[in-house]
Amino acid sequence: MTSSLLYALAGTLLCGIGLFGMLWLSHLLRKLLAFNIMGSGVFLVLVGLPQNQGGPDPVPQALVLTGIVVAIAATALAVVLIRRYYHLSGLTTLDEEPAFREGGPE
Amino acid sequence: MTEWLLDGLLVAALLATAVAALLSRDLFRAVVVFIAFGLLMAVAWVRLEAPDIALAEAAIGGGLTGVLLLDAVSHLGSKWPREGRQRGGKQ
Amino acid sequence: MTLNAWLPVFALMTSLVASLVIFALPERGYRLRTAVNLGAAVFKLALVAVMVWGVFQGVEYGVSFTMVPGVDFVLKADALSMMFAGLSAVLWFLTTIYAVGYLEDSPNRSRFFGFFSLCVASTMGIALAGNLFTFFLFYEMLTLATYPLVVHRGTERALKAGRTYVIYTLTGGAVLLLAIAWLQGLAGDLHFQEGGHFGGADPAMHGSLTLIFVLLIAGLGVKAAIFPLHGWLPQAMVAPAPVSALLHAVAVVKAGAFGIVRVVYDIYGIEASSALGLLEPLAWLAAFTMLYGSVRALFQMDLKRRLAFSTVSQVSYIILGICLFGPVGATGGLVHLLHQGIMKITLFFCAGNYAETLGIHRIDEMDGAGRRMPGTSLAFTLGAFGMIGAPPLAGFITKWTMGTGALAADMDWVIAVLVLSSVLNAAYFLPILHRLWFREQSGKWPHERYWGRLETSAWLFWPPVLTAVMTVLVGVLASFPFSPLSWAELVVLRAYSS
Amino acid sequence: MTLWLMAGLLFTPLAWAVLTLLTDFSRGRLVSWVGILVQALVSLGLWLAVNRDGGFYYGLGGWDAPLGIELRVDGLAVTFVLLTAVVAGACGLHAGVYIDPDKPWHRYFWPLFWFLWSGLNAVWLGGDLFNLYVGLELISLSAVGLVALGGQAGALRASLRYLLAALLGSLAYLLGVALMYGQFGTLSIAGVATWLSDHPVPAGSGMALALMIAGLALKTALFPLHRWLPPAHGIAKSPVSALLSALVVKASFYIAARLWLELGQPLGSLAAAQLIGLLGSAAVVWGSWLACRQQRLKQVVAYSSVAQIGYLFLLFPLTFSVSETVSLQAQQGMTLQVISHALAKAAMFLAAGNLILSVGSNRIDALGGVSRFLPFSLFSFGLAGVSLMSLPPTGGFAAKWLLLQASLGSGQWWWVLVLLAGGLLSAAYVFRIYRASFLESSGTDQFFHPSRSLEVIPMILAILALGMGLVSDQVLSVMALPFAGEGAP
Amino acid sequence: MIRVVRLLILAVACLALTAALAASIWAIAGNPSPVNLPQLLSENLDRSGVEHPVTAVLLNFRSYDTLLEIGVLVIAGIAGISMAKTASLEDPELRTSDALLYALQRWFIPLMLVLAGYLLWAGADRPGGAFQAGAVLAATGVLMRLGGVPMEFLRPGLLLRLGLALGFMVFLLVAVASAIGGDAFLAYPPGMAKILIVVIESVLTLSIAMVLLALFVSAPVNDAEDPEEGSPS
Repeated sequence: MTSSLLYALAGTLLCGIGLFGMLWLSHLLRKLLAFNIMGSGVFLVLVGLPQNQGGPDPVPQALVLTGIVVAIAATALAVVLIRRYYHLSGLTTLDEEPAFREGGPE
Repeated sequence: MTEWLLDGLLVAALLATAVAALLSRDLFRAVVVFIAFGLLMAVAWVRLEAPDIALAEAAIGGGLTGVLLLDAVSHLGSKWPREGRQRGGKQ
Repeated sequence: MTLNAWLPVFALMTSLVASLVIFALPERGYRLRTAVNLGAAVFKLALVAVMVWGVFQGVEYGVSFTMVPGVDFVLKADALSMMFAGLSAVLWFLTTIYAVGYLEDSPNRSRFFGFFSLCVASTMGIALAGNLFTFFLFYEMLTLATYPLVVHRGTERALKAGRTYVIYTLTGGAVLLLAIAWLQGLAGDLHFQEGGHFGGADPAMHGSLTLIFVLLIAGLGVKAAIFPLHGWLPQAMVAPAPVSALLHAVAVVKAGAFGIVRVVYDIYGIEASSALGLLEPLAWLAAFTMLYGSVRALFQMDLKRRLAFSTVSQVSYIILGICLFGPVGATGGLVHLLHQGIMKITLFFCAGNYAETLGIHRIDEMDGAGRRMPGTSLAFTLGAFGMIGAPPLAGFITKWTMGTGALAADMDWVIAVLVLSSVLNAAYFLPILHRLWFREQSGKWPHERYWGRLETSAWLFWPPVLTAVMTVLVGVLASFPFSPLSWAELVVLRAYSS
Repeated sequence: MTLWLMAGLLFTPLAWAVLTLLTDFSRGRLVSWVGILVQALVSLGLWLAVNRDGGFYYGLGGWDAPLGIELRVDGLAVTFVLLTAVVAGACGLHAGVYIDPDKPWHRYFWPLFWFLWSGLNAVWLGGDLFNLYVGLELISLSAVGLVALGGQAGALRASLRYLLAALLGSLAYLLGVALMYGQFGTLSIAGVATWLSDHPVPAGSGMALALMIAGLALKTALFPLHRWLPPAHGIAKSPVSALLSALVVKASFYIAARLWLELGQPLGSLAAAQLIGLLGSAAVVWGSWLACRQQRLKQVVAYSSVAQIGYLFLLFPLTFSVSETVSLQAQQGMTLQVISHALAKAAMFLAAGNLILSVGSNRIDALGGVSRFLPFSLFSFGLAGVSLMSLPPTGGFAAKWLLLQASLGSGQWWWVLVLLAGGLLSAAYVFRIYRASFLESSGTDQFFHPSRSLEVIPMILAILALGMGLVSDQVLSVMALPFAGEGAP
Repeated sequence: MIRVVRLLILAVACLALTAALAASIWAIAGNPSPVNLPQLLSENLDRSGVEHPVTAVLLNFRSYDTLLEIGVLVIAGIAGISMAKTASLEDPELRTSDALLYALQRWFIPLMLVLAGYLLWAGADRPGGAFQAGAVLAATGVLMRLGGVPMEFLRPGLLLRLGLALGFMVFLLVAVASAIGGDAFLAYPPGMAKILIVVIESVLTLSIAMVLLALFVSAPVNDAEDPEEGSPS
């Protein structure tokens, strides 16, 4: 066992925590935090697992860089959506039935 | 041995901050803890011999995401301050 | 490809193209629409006539291509298909004329005639289908094309009837699909072939084959309105009269009956069906349906509903006929495919005329209508006597042939069923005739309309008269070539000889 | 020539995304229509080229797998590329007329549309696990952006739900990719499959496949992970709904199917295959049932997507440990189902959009009398419905027929019941709409009549869905082409 | 009560999944992987035009990923600014007189700009590159923005959209230029790799920063009329 593997295993735990958070928490920003934590966990597995045997591997490192950018893009978009949603409806969760009517014109 | 200790501590800190960020009652504090989590991740990347990711994580995970979320937290709750409609809004 | 290969395609296309053209025509384009309708009907009649002659000479018409991997789309014309195609072509021509008159000034005619032509196309496809897959394709298309016709009036009742109709037929279709797919998996792509495919079937397959047969009959029996799958038929009476005529006399119920004929003769083969012991139970079921339909008809006071239950009864004659092992009985069943169509369409045309001209829907309103509308009533009388089986009309030929066939097949009980059924037929038709001719008119007609010189509009008057004449002719001229009887004998000859 | 076509295929949508970003909606519309033409021609050209010469691998940047990213250009991929060109092109043309050019935010429709298209092409052709992830994200984010466009509260709610589901699905997929890379040291699907074909299956590798398929199932809205789909598809603008239902959910399914076909036999298990089939069946039944109970037209269509997607997942049990013939039949059935559902559902959503435009309401009971005054849109809707009911001669029927054959051939008769019941249930919700439209209301025509061009597009799609059944043999023959194998894996 | 049960079920499910995952990772870590990609990479590194392997992977071997990834970023930017219908850039509440922030601005901004430049330049042979530089640049922008610096260029307009698309556009042009030369999509002509990568990285840095910044400022605080389904055109 190398320290890389340790980080990979820590990554699985982070995944578990993040998944739990995404499913259980209802506040949208908290879901977003959970998503980012889960993402970090996945990235740790992605880099840690292959490096367990052969030392630094630039390929997964590059993949993680790409993944981080995708994650920040998604996070930033989600924040914009959440803020606008809150602005229009006063809600910060998707659980409650909104006061506005869903759907198009009646 | 010290390396193992360092790694172990780092992992424990990562897990602790992750849990704390999700379970914190106060959303503002949750985001602050999350920023700490991002910085710890940057350290973890250094330990994994991935300096590129460490730099990106420090800049993005610690910096940008944090600011973005903090800004969002301070806005959610600035309007429509309805009691009971949202949990863990601003402070 | 030669012209011969394309003839069935053309026969199919005439109505399909007509349908599309009619959909595209504006609602007001009355003359053009009628012209397209009648033109297509006449053209189709001509095509079918050419093919009938060709098939009689032994020419093969057919086209096929692979549609889904493993299955072909096959159109072909054999003696049996020409029987159904001929019936459709002739009666459609008349129904179109009738419908043009019947729907004068009513809304949504463009839609109506579009789907009407689509119906013809589907029926033509059913007639000309060369394998079960193609048959199923058009069988389902027929369901879809008739739905808008059933719900045409757009009333709650019509929509309810439409729903019942669709539930029955689509469920039947699903069962049929299962059976066809299973059969395909078992034996490959089975083309219709005189004498069938399972002459010397492996005994190990008998169990599956029997089960598939039951599924096939159940699927087809819905449209053929075999008890207990007949529930949709009386309800569908809310549709306009030409539609009822079409559902009952030509398209839908006949499609089911025709499918059963195909399955028994051209898929399983009459010998194999008999050997598997499949025919006897079917015969009992058909016999029961005959009696059941007649008894139910006795108690209907709505004219069209009485006719509907009569249809339930009459279609089972066809099925009973083909279950009688032996050429003579089979001939009787097949010929009834045509005879029942001609007679029943006459009756429905007449019922429509009473409704349109006098506003009569119920039997107890019909007193004295014979004097007000002698031509229509005469046609009705001929149709009714035909149904009862009075010589020398069409129905008599059927019943006589079937009776002979039953004796030949050692199924004497069938004679009793035939007699009983005829008595019941008489019991529900003769009171109507009595009211028509021998009772005085009581009070005013519910809703009377006048159309110039004739007792009703010319568009409505001539079709029933023509079909009534045909009822007489097919009976009197039964032994001539190209009469339904001789054609049915030709079909049976080919089925039994191979 | 083929290289040029490939470059054109990859370049056009991305370039048009940038171009349209720099213009406003109306000018973007003209630019896009030119782009649709170009892209359709390129797709057709590529399809013909593959049809003639067989498939090949295309190493991007001149690097072959495993170092670089290879695209797998085979019959199935180019068929879907062509399908995308047809459906997305139709939606683009429709959107150009349908969408109000005066709203300033609609200018962003075109760039998102083109990015979506490029993501779809990337997924159809992708042969690299991570590249597929990026392609999926490209699709998800642009789809979310399209749903949210305009920023109405309901749309935001739906798009947020959609976004979270899509992100979770992507992460699960990426986790699977991480395990795959850790296990096999390569990201090329073909590379993994080749290695597995002559080595014993290493321990712990089933998890990777399970994670990837689970993530993709969430993105494809497989029951019980379907709850995000109906709001998103129901509330988006009709051309967008059409794109989402017809193509976007298929993209993630396509990846799952590809993975299963290449790696399912070594890495999967019978229980997993049956479980996925069971979930698919549940989707068919439950989705149809819910579709029957919706009051809004587009919700019906959206729930119908949930049900129709369920059929696709029957591919999994029907290709696991069965004979070659059955497996081929199941694959062909799946392909046809994807194609015909894409065409029919796009037609249906576009027609539904027209109907809503006409009656000014999206409630089903407002449709009374429509059959009298607006037969054209209703007819398109109806034709598409025939394909969804999988009645002959539509593509849906051909697909169902093949799946039936595969189920019977493999002895898994329980799927037969699902297929038949699904057909009847879909008839129930389609006929419910016919029924509403046939109800005669007050006799006058008070409907808004949309322009002919809006009505023609769904009609063409519906006719294509209908005709797909008649030519399915020819379409499927492209799939079976030999693989020329330039730059083998 | 039901909530507690659901919580337990969910927690157990997540735990089980984590355990299964960990077990599977443990199993995988035991076997050597059949392909040694790092070795293959180092063999080909000198053909890539840059010395730093991560940059080589990002911008040469797997440049298609990066191209699409910038696409994802641009999409997020587009979707973000589509929400901002009226610019709220001059939100007076945002202007702060916080002394700490002021000091930060004063000292940090030049420093961060320098850092971004360094990261960009270093990317070719050392850790660093467009993403990191872009992120730092964006962070600088956020800082300026929080300090209330009006950034006219972030108004939804042609300039902003041009900025968003610039990096992507240049990347795409390079990609297709090679294809016109008859080579594969994205294949750099021999000898040109280094210079092209540097050019791409520079414009990417700008665009990445623009997108992130645009997303930051376009979080909306405005009202919009409801766009409805079925507005005829």
